[in-house]
Amino acid sequence: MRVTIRLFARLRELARRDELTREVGGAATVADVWGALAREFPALEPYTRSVSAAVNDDYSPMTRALANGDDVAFLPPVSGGRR
Amino acid sequence: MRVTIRLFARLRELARRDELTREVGGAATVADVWGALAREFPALEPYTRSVSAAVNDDYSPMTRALANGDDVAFLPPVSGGRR
Amino acid sequence: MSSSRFAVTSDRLSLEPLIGLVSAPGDAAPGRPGAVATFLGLVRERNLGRRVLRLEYEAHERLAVRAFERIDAEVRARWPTVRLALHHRVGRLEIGEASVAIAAGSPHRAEAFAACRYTIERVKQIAPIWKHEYFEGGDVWIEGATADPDDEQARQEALGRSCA
Amino acid sequence: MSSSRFAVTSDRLSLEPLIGLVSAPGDAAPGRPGAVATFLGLVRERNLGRRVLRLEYEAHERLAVRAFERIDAEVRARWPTVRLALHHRVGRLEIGEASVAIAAGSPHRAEAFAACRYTIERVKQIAPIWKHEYFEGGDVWIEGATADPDDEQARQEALGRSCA
Repeated sequence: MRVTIRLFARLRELARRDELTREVGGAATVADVWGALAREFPALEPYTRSVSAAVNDDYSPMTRALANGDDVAFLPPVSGGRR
Repeated sequence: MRVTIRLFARLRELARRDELTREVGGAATVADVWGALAREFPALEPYTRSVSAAVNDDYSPMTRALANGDDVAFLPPVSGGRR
Repeated sequence: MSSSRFAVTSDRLSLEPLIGLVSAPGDAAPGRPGAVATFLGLVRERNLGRRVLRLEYEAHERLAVRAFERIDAEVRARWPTVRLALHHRVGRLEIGEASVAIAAGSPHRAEAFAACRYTIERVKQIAPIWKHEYFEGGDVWIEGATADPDDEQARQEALGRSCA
Repeated sequence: MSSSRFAVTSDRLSLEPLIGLVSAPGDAAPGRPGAVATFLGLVRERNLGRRVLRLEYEAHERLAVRAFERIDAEVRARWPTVRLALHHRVGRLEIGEASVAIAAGSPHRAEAFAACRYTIERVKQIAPIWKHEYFEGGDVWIEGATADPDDEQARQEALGRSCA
Protein backbone atom coordinates (compact mmCIF):
# COMPACT_ATOMS: atom_id res chain seq x y z
CA MET A 1 0.00 0.00 0.00
CA ARG A 2 1.02 3.62 -0.43
CA VAL A 3 1.16 6.41 2.13
CA THR A 4 1.85 10.11 1.79
CA ILE A 5 4.50 11.40 4.18
CA ARG A 6 4.65 15.06 5.14
CA LEU A 7 7.57 16.69 6.93
CA PHE A 8 7.61 19.96 8.84
CA ALA A 9 10.07 22.57 10.03
CA ARG A 10 13.55 21.16 10.69
CA LEU A 11 12.56 17.67 9.52
CA ARG A 12 11.53 19.20 6.20
CA GLU A 13 14.85 21.02 5.96
CA LEU A 14 16.93 17.96 6.88
CA ALA A 15 15.18 15.77 4.30
CA ARG A 16 15.01 18.64 1.81
CA ARG A 17 11.39 17.89 0.96
CA ASP A 18 8.01 18.52 2.51
CA GLU A 19 6.07 15.67 0.99
CA LEU A 20 6.84 12.24 -0.42
CA THR A 21 4.95 9.06 -1.24
CA ARG A 22 6.24 5.62 -0.26
CA GLU A 23 5.18 2.01 -0.68
CA VAL A 24 4.90 0.26 2.71
CA GLY A 25 3.96 -3.25 3.88
CA GLY A 26 0.32 -4.09 4.56
CA ALA A 27 0.75 -4.16 8.37
CA ALA A 28 2.98 -1.10 8.58
CA THR A 29 2.67 1.20 11.61
CA VAL A 30 3.60 4.86 11.87
CA ALA A 31 6.83 3.76 13.59
CA ASP A 32 7.66 1.51 10.64
CA VAL A 33 7.25 4.40 8.22
CA TRP A 34 9.44 6.60 10.38
CA GLY A 35 12.10 3.85 10.59
CA ALA A 36 12.23 3.52 6.82
CA LEU A 37 12.36 7.28 6.44
CA ALA A 38 15.24 7.60 8.92
CA ARG A 39 17.16 4.96 6.98
CA GLU A 40 16.53 6.83 3.74
CA PHE A 41 17.45 10.20 5.35
CA PRO A 42 19.98 9.48 8.13
CA ALA A 43 19.91 13.14 9.18
CA LEU A 44 16.42 12.45 10.61
CA GLU A 45 17.64 9.64 12.88
CA PRO A 46 18.37 11.88 15.93
CA TYR A 47 14.64 12.80 16.01
CA THR A 48 13.54 9.20 16.60
CA ARG A 49 13.08 9.83 20.34
CA SER A 50 11.34 13.19 20.06
CA VAL A 51 9.24 13.07 16.88
CA SER A 52 5.42 13.18 17.01
CA ALA A 53 3.09 11.95 14.30
CA ALA A 54 -0.29 12.83 12.88
CA VAL A 55 -2.34 10.63 10.58
CA ASN A 56 -4.96 12.29 8.39
CA ASP A 57 -4.69 15.51 10.40
CA ASP A 58 -5.10 13.96 13.83
CA TYR A 59 -2.37 13.27 16.34
CA SER A 60 -1.53 9.58 16.32
CA PRO A 61 0.54 7.20 18.44
CA MET A 62 3.54 5.67 16.68
CA THR A 63 1.96 2.23 17.11
CA ARG A 64 -1.00 2.99 14.86
CA ALA A 65 -1.45 0.61 11.91
CA LEU A 66 -1.80 2.47 8.63
CA ALA A 67 -4.26 2.05 5.78
CA ASN A 68 -3.69 2.54 2.11
CA GLY A 69 -3.71 6.22 1.16
CA ASP A 70 -3.11 7.53 4.70
CA ASP A 71 -1.47 10.91 5.12
CA VAL A 72 1.31 10.62 7.74
CA ALA A 73 2.86 13.81 9.10
CA PHE A 74 6.03 13.82 11.18
CA LEU A 75 6.44 16.70 13.61
CA PRO A 76 9.60 17.81 15.39
CA PRO A 77 9.26 18.99 19.03
CA VAL A 78 7.22 22.16 19.39
CA SER A 79 8.64 25.32 20.90
CA GLY A 80 6.77 24.71 24.19
CA GLY A 81 8.33 27.60 26.05
CA ARG A 82 8.31 26.90 29.75
CA ARG A 83 7.60 30.49 30.80
CA MET B 1 -11.73 78.24 58.47
CA ARG B 2 -13.61 77.08 55.40
CA VAL B 3 -13.52 73.74 53.62
CA THR B 4 -15.10 72.55 50.41
CA ILE B 5 -17.05 69.31 50.75
CA ARG B 6 -17.68 67.07 47.76
CA LEU B 7 -20.14 64.19 47.73
CA PHE B 8 -20.29 61.28 45.30
CA ALA B 9 -22.74 58.68 44.08
CA ARG B 10 -25.39 57.77 46.65
CA LEU B 11 -24.07 60.32 49.18
CA ARG B 12 -24.58 63.00 46.54
CA GLU B 13 -28.11 61.80 45.90
CA LEU B 14 -29.03 61.57 49.59
CA ALA B 15 -27.79 65.10 50.30
CA ARG B 16 -29.11 66.34 46.95
CA ARG B 17 -25.88 68.22 46.23
CA ASP B 18 -22.41 67.40 44.97
CA GLU B 19 -20.49 70.27 46.51
CA LEU B 20 -20.90 72.60 49.47
CA THR B 21 -18.72 74.94 51.52
CA ARG B 22 -18.80 74.97 55.30
CA GLU B 23 -17.16 76.88 58.11
CA VAL B 24 -15.37 74.52 60.56
CA GLY B 25 -13.33 74.93 63.77
CA GLY B 26 -9.57 75.51 63.51
CA ALA B 27 -8.68 72.00 64.76
CA ALA B 28 -11.35 70.16 62.79
CA THR B 29 -10.59 66.69 61.45
CA VAL B 30 -12.17 64.92 58.49
CA ALA B 31 -14.31 62.99 61.01
CA ASP B 32 -15.54 66.28 62.52
CA VAL B 33 -16.62 67.50 59.09
CA TRP B 34 -18.43 64.23 58.40
CA GLY B 35 -20.16 64.41 61.82
CA ALA B 36 -21.44 67.92 61.15
CA LEU B 37 -22.54 66.88 57.66
CA ALA B 38 -24.44 63.83 58.97
CA ARG B 39 -26.23 66.10 61.47
CA GLU B 40 -27.17 68.50 58.67
CA PHE B 41 -28.24 65.63 56.37
CA PRO B 42 -29.47 62.78 58.61
CA ALA B 43 -29.89 60.51 55.56
CA LEU B 44 -26.07 60.29 55.44
CA GLU B 45 -25.80 58.97 59.01
CA PRO B 46 -25.97 55.24 58.04
CA TYR B 47 -22.74 55.72 56.04
CA THR B 48 -20.71 56.72 59.10
CA ARG B 49 -19.19 53.23 59.40
CA SER B 50 -18.45 52.68 55.71
CA VAL B 51 -17.55 56.10 54.27
CA SER B 52 -14.04 56.85 52.97
CA ALA B 53 -12.52 60.29 52.58
CA ALA B 54 -10.10 62.06 50.31
CA VAL B 55 -8.47 65.40 50.99
CA ASN B 56 -7.17 67.40 48.03
CA ASP B 57 -7.49 64.35 45.75
CA ASP B 58 -5.63 61.91 47.97
CA TYR B 59 -7.15 59.25 50.16
CA SER B 60 -7.08 60.41 53.78
CA PRO B 61 -7.72 58.86 57.19
CA MET B 62 -10.71 60.29 59.06
CA THR B 63 -8.35 61.51 61.80
CA ARG B 64 -6.55 63.98 59.52
CA ALA B 65 -6.58 67.60 60.72
CA LEU B 66 -7.78 69.97 58.03
CA ALA B 67 -6.36 73.26 56.81
CA ASN B 68 -8.20 76.30 55.54
CA GLY B 69 -9.32 75.81 51.94
CA ASP B 70 -9.02 72.03 51.94
CA ASP B 71 -11.15 70.03 49.53
CA VAL B 72 -12.76 67.12 51.41
CA ALA B 73 -14.44 64.36 49.40
CA PHE B 74 -16.68 61.74 50.98
CA LEU B 75 -16.90 58.41 49.19
CA PRO B 76 -19.45 55.65 49.69
CA PRO B 77 -18.21 52.04 49.51
CA VAL B 78 -16.94 51.05 46.08
CA SER B 79 -18.47 48.23 44.10
CA GLY B 80 -15.55 45.91 44.95
CA GLY B 81 -17.01 42.82 43.31
CA ARG B 82 -15.64 39.72 44.97
CA ARG B 83 -15.47 37.66 41.78
CA MET C 1 -9.62 58.01 23.84
CA SER C 2 -6.94 59.22 26.19
CA SER C 3 -3.32 58.69 25.24
CA SER C 4 -2.31 58.46 28.91
CA ARG C 5 -1.63 55.11 30.48
CA PHE C 6 -4.09 55.92 33.28
CA ALA C 7 -7.35 57.63 32.53
CA VAL C 8 -11.02 58.05 33.40
CA THR C 9 -13.05 58.85 30.32
CA SER C 10 -16.60 59.03 29.01
CA ASP C 11 -15.40 57.83 25.59
CA ARG C 12 -15.87 54.22 24.52
CA LEU C 13 -12.93 52.09 25.60
CA SER C 14 -10.68 50.27 23.18
CA LEU C 15 -7.81 47.91 23.98
CA GLU C 16 -5.64 48.71 20.96
CA PRO C 17 -4.26 52.02 22.28
CA LEU C 18 -3.59 50.46 25.68
CA ILE C 19 -1.69 47.61 24.06
CA GLY C 20 0.31 50.20 22.14
CA LEU C 21 1.09 52.06 25.37
CA VAL C 22 2.50 48.95 27.07
CA SER C 23 4.44 47.63 24.10
CA ALA C 24 6.12 50.79 22.83
CA PRO C 25 9.87 50.41 22.51
CA GLY C 26 12.39 52.64 24.15
CA ASP C 27 10.67 53.38 27.42
CA ALA C 28 11.78 52.58 30.96
CA ALA C 29 10.86 48.88 30.82
CA PRO C 30 13.67 46.58 29.68
CA GLY C 31 12.95 46.28 25.99
CA ARG C 32 9.76 45.34 24.20
CA PRO C 33 7.40 42.91 25.87
CA GLY C 34 7.00 39.35 24.63
CA ALA C 35 3.63 39.03 26.33
CA VAL C 36 0.63 41.28 26.79
CA ALA C 37 -2.26 40.20 29.00
CA THR C 38 -5.40 42.30 28.92
CA PHE C 39 -8.73 42.49 30.69
CA LEU C 40 -12.05 43.98 29.65
CA GLY C 41 -14.99 44.33 32.02
CA LEU C 42 -18.26 44.38 30.09
CA VAL C 43 -21.77 45.41 31.13
CA ARG C 44 -23.81 42.24 31.63
CA GLU C 45 -27.48 42.08 30.79
CA ARG C 46 -28.29 40.16 33.98
CA ASN C 47 -27.16 40.83 37.54
CA LEU C 48 -28.46 39.09 40.66
CA GLY C 49 -31.42 37.79 38.67
CA ARG C 50 -32.39 41.27 37.43
CA ARG C 51 -32.56 42.27 33.80
CA VAL C 52 -30.20 45.24 33.49
CA LEU C 53 -31.19 48.08 31.16
CA ARG C 54 -28.04 50.20 31.46
CA LEU C 55 -25.41 51.35 33.93
CA GLU C 56 -24.17 54.76 34.93
CA TYR C 57 -20.67 55.02 36.34
CA GLU C 58 -19.60 57.97 38.44
CA ALA C 59 -16.03 58.66 39.57
CA HIS C 60 -13.98 61.02 41.66
CA GLU C 61 -11.88 61.42 38.56
CA ARG C 62 -8.64 62.92 39.84
CA LEU C 63 -8.57 60.59 42.84
CA ALA C 64 -9.30 57.65 40.53
CA VAL C 65 -6.32 58.45 38.31
CA ARG C 66 -4.19 58.70 41.44
CA ALA C 67 -5.52 55.35 42.62
CA PHE C 68 -4.55 53.87 39.23
CA GLU C 69 -1.06 55.32 39.59
CA ARG C 70 -0.86 53.83 43.06
CA ILE C 71 -1.81 50.42 41.69
CA ASP C 72 0.86 50.90 39.00
CA ALA C 73 3.46 51.55 41.71
CA GLU C 74 2.34 48.40 43.56
CA VAL C 75 2.63 46.41 40.33
CA ARG C 76 6.12 47.74 39.56
CA ALA C 77 7.27 46.97 43.10
CA ARG C 78 6.14 43.36 42.70
CA TRP C 79 6.81 42.82 38.96
CA PRO C 80 9.50 45.31 37.89
CA THR C 81 9.38 44.32 34.21
CA VAL C 82 5.64 44.95 33.81
CA ARG C 83 4.30 48.00 32.04
CA LEU C 84 0.66 48.76 32.78
CA ALA C 85 -2.15 50.79 31.22
CA LEU C 86 -5.65 51.18 32.64
CA HIS C 87 -8.66 53.14 31.42
CA HIS C 88 -12.02 53.29 33.19
CA ARG C 89 -15.16 54.60 31.61
CA VAL C 90 -17.75 56.81 33.30
CA GLY C 91 -21.21 58.00 32.31
CA ARG C 92 -23.94 55.96 30.69
CA LEU C 93 -23.02 52.47 29.44
CA GLU C 94 -25.20 50.11 27.45
CA ILE C 95 -25.21 46.30 27.68
CA GLY C 96 -22.04 44.79 26.23
CA GLU C 97 -19.97 47.97 26.49
CA ALA C 98 -16.66 47.97 28.34
CA SER C 99 -16.42 49.72 31.69
CA VAL C 100 -12.75 49.01 32.29
CA ALA C 101 -9.80 48.07 30.07
CA ILE C 102 -6.41 46.94 31.35
CA ALA C 103 -3.23 45.95 29.49
CA ALA C 104 -0.08 44.56 31.12
CA GLY C 105 3.03 44.00 29.01
CA SER C 106 6.08 42.06 30.17
CA PRO C 107 8.99 40.08 28.72
CA HIS C 108 7.33 36.85 29.89
CA ARG C 109 3.70 35.84 30.23
CA ALA C 110 3.60 34.79 33.90
CA GLU C 111 4.19 38.36 35.07
CA ALA C 112 1.82 39.87 32.50
CA PHE C 113 -1.07 37.63 33.59
CA ALA C 114 -0.39 38.11 37.31
CA ALA C 115 -0.12 41.90 37.04
CA CYS C 116 -3.27 42.16 34.93
CA ARG C 117 -5.33 40.12 37.39
CA TYR C 118 -3.89 41.96 40.39
CA THR C 119 -4.77 45.26 38.77
CA ILE C 120 -8.45 44.50 38.22
CA GLU C 121 -8.73 43.20 41.80
CA ARG C 122 -7.19 46.40 43.15
CA VAL C 123 -9.35 48.59 40.91
CA LYS C 124 -12.44 46.95 42.39
CA GLN C 125 -11.05 47.49 45.89
CA ILE C 126 -9.79 51.06 45.82
CA ALA C 127 -10.85 52.99 42.71
CA PRO C 128 -13.37 55.69 43.72
CA ILE C 129 -15.83 54.71 41.02
CA TRP C 130 -19.48 53.85 41.57
CA LYS C 131 -21.95 51.88 39.51
CA HIS C 132 -25.60 52.87 39.32
CA GLU C 133 -27.60 49.99 37.91
CA TYR C 134 -30.87 50.67 36.11
CA PHE C 135 -32.79 47.42 35.88
CA GLU C 136 -36.29 46.39 34.87
CA GLY C 137 -38.37 47.71 37.74
CA GLY C 138 -35.96 50.02 39.50
CA ASP C 139 -32.43 51.23 40.06
CA VAL C 140 -29.75 50.73 42.70
CA TRP C 141 -26.25 51.92 43.54
CA ILE C 142 -23.92 48.92 43.75
CA GLU C 143 -21.92 49.30 46.95
CA GLY C 144 -19.49 46.72 48.28
CA ALA C 145 -16.64 47.41 50.67
CA THR C 146 -15.15 50.58 52.10
CA ALA C 147 -12.34 51.84 49.86
CA ASP C 148 -9.10 51.78 51.84
CA PRO C 149 -5.84 51.67 49.87
CA ASP C 150 -3.88 50.95 53.06
CA ASP C 151 -5.88 47.83 53.92
CA GLU C 152 -3.06 45.28 53.73
CA GLN C 153 -5.41 42.30 54.05
CA ALA C 154 -7.32 43.39 50.95
CA ARG C 155 -4.04 43.84 49.08
CA GLN C 156 -2.91 40.34 50.03
CA GLU C 157 -6.25 39.01 48.82
CA ALA C 158 -5.69 40.69 45.45
CA LEU C 159 -2.18 39.21 45.33
CA GLY C 160 -3.55 35.76 46.13
CA ARG C 161 -6.03 35.96 43.27
CA SER C 162 -3.29 37.05 40.87
CA CYS C 163 -1.70 33.62 41.36
CA ALA C 164 1.67 35.34 41.78
CA MET D 1 -8.37 38.11 9.40
CA SER D 2 -10.34 34.92 9.82
CA SER D 3 -13.84 35.14 11.24
CA SER D 4 -13.52 31.66 12.79
CA ARG D 5 -12.83 31.29 16.48
CA PHE D 6 -9.85 29.04 15.71
CA ALA D 7 -7.50 29.87 12.88
CA VAL D 8 -3.96 29.77 11.54
CA THR D 9 -3.30 32.74 9.30
CA SER D 10 -0.53 34.66 7.61
CA ASP D 11 -2.45 37.91 8.16
CA ARG D 12 -1.53 40.29 10.97
CA LEU D 13 -3.38 39.40 14.15
CA SER D 14 -5.79 41.73 15.86
CA LEU D 15 -7.60 41.21 19.16
CA GLU D 16 -10.77 43.12 18.33
CA PRO D 17 -12.38 40.42 16.14
CA LEU D 18 -11.51 37.75 18.71
CA ILE D 19 -13.13 39.80 21.46
CA GLY D 20 -16.19 40.14 19.25
CA LEU D 21 -16.28 36.37 18.72
CA VAL D 22 -16.29 35.63 22.45
CA SER D 23 -18.73 38.33 23.48
CA ALA D 24 -21.42 37.95 20.82
CA PRO D 25 -24.88 37.49 22.31
CA GLY D 26 -27.20 34.64 21.53
CA ASP D 27 -24.72 31.81 21.22
CA ALA D 28 -24.38 28.65 23.28
CA ALA D 29 -22.71 30.28 26.28
CA PRO D 30 -25.12 31.50 28.96
CA GLY D 31 -25.59 35.12 27.97
CA ARG D 32 -23.04 37.81 27.29
CA PRO D 33 -19.76 37.74 29.18
CA GLY D 34 -18.98 40.22 31.93
CA ALA D 35 -15.26 39.60 31.57
CA VAL D 36 -12.88 39.07 28.69
CA ALA D 37 -9.25 38.13 29.33
CA THR D 38 -6.89 38.18 26.38
CA PHE D 39 -3.32 37.28 25.61
CA LEU D 40 -0.97 38.45 22.88
CA GLY D 41 2.42 36.87 22.25
CA LEU D 42 4.78 39.35 20.59
CA VAL D 43 8.08 38.84 18.81
CA ARG D 44 10.86 39.99 21.13
CA GLU D 45 13.99 41.66 19.84
CA ARG D 46 16.22 39.64 22.17
CA ASN D 47 16.19 35.91 22.92
CA LEU D 48 18.81 34.02 24.92
CA GLY D 49 21.18 36.96 24.56
CA ARG D 50 20.84 37.05 20.77
CA ARG D 51 19.59 40.04 18.79
CA VAL D 52 16.64 38.69 16.83
CA LEU D 53 16.12 40.00 13.30
CA ARG D 54 12.83 38.24 12.47
CA LEU D 55 10.95 34.99 13.01
CA GLU D 56 9.35 32.58 10.61
CA TYR D 57 6.54 30.40 11.88
CA GLU D 58 5.54 27.21 10.15
CA ALA D 59 2.48 25.11 11.03
CA HIS D 60 0.72 21.90 10.16
CA GLU D 61 -2.30 24.09 9.63
CA ARG D 62 -5.21 21.64 9.69
CA LEU D 63 -3.75 19.75 12.64
CA ALA D 64 -3.13 23.06 14.42
CA VAL D 65 -6.76 24.10 14.06
CA ARG D 66 -7.76 20.68 15.41
CA ALA D 67 -5.37 21.14 18.32
CA PHE D 68 -7.01 24.50 19.05
CA GLU D 69 -10.44 22.85 18.98
CA ARG D 70 -9.15 20.19 21.34
CA ILE D 71 -7.92 22.89 23.74
CA ASP D 72 -11.34 24.52 23.45
CA ALA D 73 -13.00 21.24 24.46
CA GLU D 74 -10.63 20.95 27.44
CA VAL D 75 -11.49 24.52 28.44
CA ARG D 76 -15.24 23.93 28.18
CA ALA D 77 -14.96 20.75 30.23
CA ARG D 78 -13.22 22.66 33.00
CA TRP D 79 -14.92 26.07 32.69
CA PRO D 80 -18.30 25.52 31.01
CA THR D 81 -19.16 29.22 30.86
CA VAL D 82 -16.02 30.23 28.97
CA ARG D 83 -16.09 31.05 25.27
CA LEU D 84 -12.69 30.96 23.60
CA ALA D 85 -11.10 32.29 20.41
CA LEU D 86 -7.53 31.69 19.29
CA HIS D 87 -5.63 32.77 16.19
CA HIS D 88 -2.01 31.91 15.44
CA ARG D 89 0.04 33.57 12.79
CA VAL D 90 2.45 31.84 10.40
CA GLY D 91 5.00 33.12 7.93
CA ARG D 92 7.47 35.93 8.43
CA LEU D 93 7.05 38.10 11.55
CA GLU D 94 8.93 41.26 12.41
CA ILE D 95 9.94 42.43 15.92
CA GLY D 96 6.90 43.55 17.92
CA GLU D 97 4.34 41.71 15.80
CA ALA D 98 1.90 39.27 17.40
CA SER D 99 2.38 35.55 16.81
CA VAL D 100 -0.64 34.42 18.84
CA ALA D 101 -3.84 36.08 20.04
CA ILE D 102 -6.27 34.54 22.52
CA ALA D 103 -9.55 35.84 23.95
CA ALA D 104 -11.58 34.14 26.69
CA GLY D 105 -14.99 35.52 27.64
CA SER D 106 -16.95 34.47 30.70
CA PRO D 107 -19.63 35.80 33.03
CA HIS D 108 -16.97 36.29 35.74
CA ARG D 109 -13.30 37.19 35.56
CA ALA D 110 -11.76 34.28 37.48
CA GLU D 111 -12.75 31.80 34.78
CA ALA D 112 -11.78 34.12 31.94
CA PHE D 113 -8.25 34.62 33.31
CA ALA D 114 -7.75 30.93 34.11
CA ALA D 115 -8.98 29.75 30.71
CA CYS D 116 -6.86 32.29 28.86
CA ARG D 117 -3.70 31.28 30.71
CA TYR D 118 -4.46 27.58 30.35
CA THR D 119 -4.95 28.06 26.61
CA ILE D 120 -1.58 29.67 25.94
CA GLU D 121 0.16 26.98 28.01
CA ARG D 122 -1.57 24.26 26.00
CA VAL D 123 -0.82 25.99 22.69
CA LYS D 124 2.86 25.94 23.55
CA GLN D 125 2.60 22.27 24.50
CA ILE D 126 0.59 20.76 21.68
CA ALA D 127 0.08 23.12 18.72
CA PRO D 128 2.08 21.82 15.73
CA ILE D 129 3.69 25.19 15.07
CA TRP D 130 7.43 25.83 14.80
CA LYS D 131 9.47 28.96 15.19
CA HIS D 132 12.51 29.61 13.04
CA GLU D 133 14.56 32.37 14.59
CA TYR D 134 16.81 34.53 12.41
CA PHE D 135 19.26 36.33 14.65
CA GLU D 136 22.37 38.42 14.16
CA GLY D 137 24.90 35.84 13.05
CA GLY D 138 22.72 32.85 12.26
CA ASP D 139 19.39 31.10 12.48
CA VAL D 140 17.91 28.28 14.53
CA TRP D 141 14.72 26.28 14.85
CA ILE D 142 13.36 26.63 18.37
CA GLU D 143 12.47 23.14 19.58
CA GLY D 144 11.28 22.30 23.06
CA ALA D 145 9.30 19.24 24.04
CA THR D 146 7.63 16.47 22.05
CA ALA D 147 4.05 17.41 21.23
CA ASP D 148 1.73 14.90 22.89
CA PRO D 149 -1.86 15.97 23.52
CA ASP D 150 -2.45 12.90 25.70
CA ASP D 151 0.41 13.69 28.09
CA GLU D 152 -1.63 14.14 31.26
CA GLN D 153 1.32 15.44 33.27
CA ALA D 154 1.80 18.30 30.81
CA ARG D 155 -1.93 19.08 30.98
CA GLN D 156 -1.81 19.21 34.77
CA GLU D 157 1.16 21.55 34.54
CA ALA D 158 -0.86 23.87 32.29
CA LEU D 159 -3.75 23.70 34.74
CA GLY D 160 -1.42 24.54 37.62
CA ARG D 161 -0.15 27.64 35.84
CA SER D 162 -3.68 28.77 35.09
CA CYS D 163 -4.18 29.19 38.84
CA ALA D 164 -7.53 27.39 38.54
